[in-house]
Amino acid sequence: MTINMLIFIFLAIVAIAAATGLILSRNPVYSALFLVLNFLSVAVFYLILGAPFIALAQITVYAGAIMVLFLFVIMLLGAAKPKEVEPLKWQRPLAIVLAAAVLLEGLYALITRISISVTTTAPDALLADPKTLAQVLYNKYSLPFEITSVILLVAAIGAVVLTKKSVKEEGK
Amino acid sequence: MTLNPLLLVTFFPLIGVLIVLLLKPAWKNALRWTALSTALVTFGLSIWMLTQFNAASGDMQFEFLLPWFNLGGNPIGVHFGVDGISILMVLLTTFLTPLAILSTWKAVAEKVKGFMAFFLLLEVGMLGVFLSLDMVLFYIFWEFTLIPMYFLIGLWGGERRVYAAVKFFLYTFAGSILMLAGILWIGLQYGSFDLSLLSSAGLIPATAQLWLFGAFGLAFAIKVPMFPLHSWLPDAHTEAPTAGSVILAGVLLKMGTYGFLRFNLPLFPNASMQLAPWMAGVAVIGIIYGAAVAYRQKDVKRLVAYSSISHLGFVVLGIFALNLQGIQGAILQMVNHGLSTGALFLVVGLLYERRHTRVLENFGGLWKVMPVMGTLALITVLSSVGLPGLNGFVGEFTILLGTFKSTVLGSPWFAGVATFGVILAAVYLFHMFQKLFLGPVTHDENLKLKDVSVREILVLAPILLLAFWIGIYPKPFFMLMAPAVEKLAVLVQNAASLVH
Amino acid sequence: MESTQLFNLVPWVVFLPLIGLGINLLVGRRLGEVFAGTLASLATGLAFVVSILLAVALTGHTEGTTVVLADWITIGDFTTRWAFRVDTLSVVMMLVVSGVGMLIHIYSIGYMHNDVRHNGDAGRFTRFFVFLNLFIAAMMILVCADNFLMMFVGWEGVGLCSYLLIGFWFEKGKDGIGNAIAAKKAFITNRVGDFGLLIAMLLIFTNFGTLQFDQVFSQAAVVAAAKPGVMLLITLFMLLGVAGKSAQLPLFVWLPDAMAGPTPVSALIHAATMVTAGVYLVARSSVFYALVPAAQTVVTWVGAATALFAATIAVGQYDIKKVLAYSTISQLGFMVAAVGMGATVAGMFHLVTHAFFKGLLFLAAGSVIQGVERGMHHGAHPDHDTDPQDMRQMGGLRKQMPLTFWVYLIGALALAGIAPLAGFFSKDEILLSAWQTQPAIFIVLAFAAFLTAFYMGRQLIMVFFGKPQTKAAEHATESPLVVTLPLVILAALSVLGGALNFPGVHTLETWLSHTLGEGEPAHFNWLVAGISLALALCGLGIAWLIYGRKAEVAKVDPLKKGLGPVFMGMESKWWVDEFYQAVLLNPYKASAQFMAEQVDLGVIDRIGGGLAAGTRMLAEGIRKFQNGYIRTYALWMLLGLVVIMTYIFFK
Amino acid sequence: MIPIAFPLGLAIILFCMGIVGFIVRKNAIVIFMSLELMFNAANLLFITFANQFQQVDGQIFVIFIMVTAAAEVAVGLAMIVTIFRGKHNVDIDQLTNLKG
Repeated sequence: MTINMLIFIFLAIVAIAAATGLILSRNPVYSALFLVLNFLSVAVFYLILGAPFIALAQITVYAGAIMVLFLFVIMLLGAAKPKEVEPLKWQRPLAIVLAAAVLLEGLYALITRISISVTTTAPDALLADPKTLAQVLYNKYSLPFEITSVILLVAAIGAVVLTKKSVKEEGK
Repeated sequence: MTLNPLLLVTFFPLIGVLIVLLLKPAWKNALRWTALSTALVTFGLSIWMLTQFNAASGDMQFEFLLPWFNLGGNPIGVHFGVDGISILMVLLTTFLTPLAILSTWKAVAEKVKGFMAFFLLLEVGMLGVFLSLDMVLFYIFWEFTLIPMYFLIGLWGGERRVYAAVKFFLYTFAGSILMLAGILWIGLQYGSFDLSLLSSAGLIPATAQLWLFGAFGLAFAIKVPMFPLHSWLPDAHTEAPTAGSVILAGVLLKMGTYGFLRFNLPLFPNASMQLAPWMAGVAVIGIIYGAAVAYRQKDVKRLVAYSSISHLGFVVLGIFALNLQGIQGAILQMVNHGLSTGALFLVVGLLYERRHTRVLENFGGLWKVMPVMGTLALITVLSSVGLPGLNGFVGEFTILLGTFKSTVLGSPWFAGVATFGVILAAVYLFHMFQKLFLGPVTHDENLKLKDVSVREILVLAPILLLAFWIGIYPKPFFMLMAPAVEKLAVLVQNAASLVH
Repeated sequence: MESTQLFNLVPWVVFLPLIGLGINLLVGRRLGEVFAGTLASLATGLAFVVSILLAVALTGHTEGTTVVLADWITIGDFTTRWAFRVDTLSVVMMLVVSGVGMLIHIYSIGYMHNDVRHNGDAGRFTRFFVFLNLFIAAMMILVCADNFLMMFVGWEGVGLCSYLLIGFWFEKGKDGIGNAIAAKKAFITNRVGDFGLLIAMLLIFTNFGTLQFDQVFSQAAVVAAAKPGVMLLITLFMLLGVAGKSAQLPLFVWLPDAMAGPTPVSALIHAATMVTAGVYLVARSSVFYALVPAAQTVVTWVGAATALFAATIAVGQYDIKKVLAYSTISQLGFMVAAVGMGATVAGMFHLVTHAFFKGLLFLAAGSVIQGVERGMHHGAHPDHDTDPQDMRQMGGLRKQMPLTFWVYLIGALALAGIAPLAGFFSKDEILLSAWQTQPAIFIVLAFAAFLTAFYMGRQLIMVFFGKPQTKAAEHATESPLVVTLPLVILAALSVLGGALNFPGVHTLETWLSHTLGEGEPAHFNWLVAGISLALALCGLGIAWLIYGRKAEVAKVDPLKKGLGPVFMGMESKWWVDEFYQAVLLNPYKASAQFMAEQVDLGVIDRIGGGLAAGTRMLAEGIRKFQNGYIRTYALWMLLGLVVIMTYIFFK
Repeated sequence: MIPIAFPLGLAIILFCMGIVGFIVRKNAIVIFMSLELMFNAANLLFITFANQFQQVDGQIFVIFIMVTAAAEVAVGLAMIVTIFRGKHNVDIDQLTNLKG
């Protein structure tokens, strides 16, 4: 059992626990913090899997920027806590059963199709290099890249439009 | 490249639509005159087309073919053409449209702009249906006519107009979906949507023909409408504005019978022969049933609507006699029904404009109040009742003749029972005429009614003159259609004998 | 002019009345009554002149000719044309139609002048003459057509004119709508007959390949030999048409009601001309009937039964015109029986003489009616209660209206069959042929002839003899010259009409034989003539015994006591109308109502509505899935995911 | 070196937990977070396969996903804010306007 293995198992338990906390916390602030924990542990997996750039991006963009946005909104809305009373009795059990079904089917597929002997490869310097990433991104994926920029622009405008109060409402 | 007359006739009303759209809604008279003159020019163009038409040939003329797009690798073309069968329908359309527009002068006072635009669009659609030779193009025009008619009923109709409009739309649409399925099947199976290519081949196997006959036939039977698929018609007729009823009865219903002639007979000759007795049987039931039901209606428009069911039963009967007399009589009767029922609706519309009621009991003795109107209405009724010397008789008699001796139907009973319908027609039409025009004036409101104006005579007179013409000298009409019908009959018989 | 060229004039017998009606339609109302009436009479008169010219031309060329005007319908192997047949038979009809028609036109100028005023719409004067001219045109088409289809045009055309003229005062009659209903009844009953004729035509075309008279009749023997059943069907369906137009059993019911029309109409259309079209048709198709003895028997019996049946009803009527109407039906029965027995000439002969004396009787009755109407308006207190047509309210009119009385007397005696008036000779020929061929028929017809004399006697006495029963009758006045002049002419014809086919001379027989083929001229039989004359005198005498001896006409008809329920039947027309109402009309009405309400709205309309409701219910069910909870939608997506995964992994 | 089944299995587990969170919770913000969790699981798969196949494309897709997630969060949170203004609540069960 390598050190990587140990780290992985440990962080996997952390990630699952964090996810559980995310689901179960009454307070959305806690949920957000659990999610940050989850992101961080997953970021370590990225490192192990030879993607240091992504790992760092995960930490800065996801765990940093996006979660801050979440927390910001939670705070803005006064950490409102809707009553967690299920209006539909059958909804929760059915959801859990179906989710369990997906889980079992996924694991079944995993066990039957992927041998335990297939392992990850050692981190490759070339693949881990942001330069390589950049070259592929700006050459092969230049069009999707441009499209994402448009998406971001639209999202920015959209967010502004959605949250902006109309002049009339302000007058009131 | 010279301009194809068919394209010109079909799409000329679009110019009128454009002008109408550019005018202000408040300029009502300008809108009316624009629509009327457009329709008149279209009529003129169709007459010009008639002068160029070679009546001795049974083939398609002035054909126009332009590739459009491909469906599953099969070309769909903008393919127009006219033969002796469709030219009469085209003339009927272009003839009735200006008259219908002229009848709306006072009747449509609101939303004139929309009305005129829809009306001219409707004309384009109808002409397209009669002139298309590509099945997909035909289908597009076929469905396109629904849209303006839906709005004409739904926006300018009577009290239950929305119900009627939706009913009209759904019934016809339900049938045409099946037809679309049939069209796609044929097109993908045989690699072409072009009617002229498909009908000359006679290639569809007999069992498939039965199914396709059903798919196409249902769409057409609903449109005709044949018993028992008719229940959209009384509502649509009753609620539609007068001009709408005129066009609905005069032209739109003919699209159904025309469909039988243009598609079912040449494409599925075996099925046509096999199913002819059934179709004729249903048609005969429709003749008697429509006549009986019409007799007990309290609403004039409903009465006329049921009379349409009866009259169109004759047309379908004639078509499925599958011989020259039957089919030619049926085509002539299509024209006749367009004229006489159109005129009946115009008469009813004139009464409605004056009294704002369509209930028979509210009238009576009008001949005394409105002598000219009474005379015009009488001639209309007589033309519808099939009095010899007027148009209806020539059509009905030739249909009966064809049906009586038809070897396909194989029994004189069809004609015998249908002839009985002639008596019933007299019963309900004279019942109507008596309730409207005879007897004493029972309602004081009716005493002050104005007789017809010059404009109103101008609307009715051309139709009635034509009714006399067809009744006394129908030869030009028969000559026009004869070669095409002969070709059709030969085609049906040959194709049927090929498979057997 | 070469006489054959005269034949080319024949279309003018149709065109002239049409021109007359066209002018009257356009300007008649503006130019006044005299103009309209004169024009219409002139048009008919000119048609009469043309008919005479044709007759003259025919004397040289008895084979006649066909004048083709234009093609009509041509489809495949079916062709018909507008063509006029000029032969001795059609010319006889033309002469009767235009001759009697012209007299009645002239009479109408005077009669309608009063009638439109009496009914309160003077503007309708012109319309009457338009309709009359239209009738003449249609009748001419009927009689001179050279094929069945063109004849059918006239056949239905005269039916239309009958409809229009019965309903001429469409706002009058019982409950204000009676006349209109009578008109409708006439047209529809006629249509039932036309249905038979249509089927007959379809059969003829299918089996003969043409509808042209000469071609059809020349093949008749061949077809009759090959397909006797078809020939029987043709003749029987044709008989249905005859029964409709000529008011025979069982379709006679429209004719009495048709008396709702103005009296000249009753005379022209419902006595002299139109109703004889059926007789003409059988005469024209005598080739057919000669080949099918079974059909002949049926025709004969229908005619004879009608003759007797209608005569019994006529005995029980009080309306002056109704008596004449049933008498007409009865006399038409004589004619139909005659043509049925193959005595075509006798039938045609009676047709012609009947046109004279029945036209005369109707016109004279009209004169009587208007005389009484004038009496109603007499004095300071106009009498509105009198029904000017009810014979019980007349009486003693021979003093007030002497001229009318005399012509009426001539007409009545002619109808009763008193020698040597016209009716005697023609009826005698019919009785003679019955005597020679079918004794049973002879008995029936003889009894009908007796009744004829009886009811005519009854009518004469009730109207002209005794004392005036009402003030109106007391003050009745004689009609003007324009009315009485045609009466006198017709009276003269009724007296002399027998000369047309005088026994031993047989003018008409010879004339018609050119068209109908050589027949055996019937020899005058003194015995039959004696029986016939004796029966007629007997009838008149009994009528005098019952009605004439008492100066005061009893309130209750004297026959009622003697005959009891039988007279009730005669009075109420043997309940035939009620029977039809109960057996045909009401069931049709009820079943139509049932179809309109229960079947159409209740079932067929509900099918579409049911489909719509089904769709709606389905949608109501499905829409429960759209509960609005976003999380539930996500759950359905999850379900979908599970299903897809399951499918992929375990397919 | 670890068997790739491990990260893959973890991705599956996280994804399912994301699903459960999405469906079970009523707080719109938490639902969004669950969504992020599912994205995360997907990202993990991409990275694992990038490693497995020695291809950089997988990583690039993760970048795209992140960008899209950022955009989605921005718009989504803006919507939540807007909804909160109207309803004064972030209870997603309150938004039942599409009920059929």
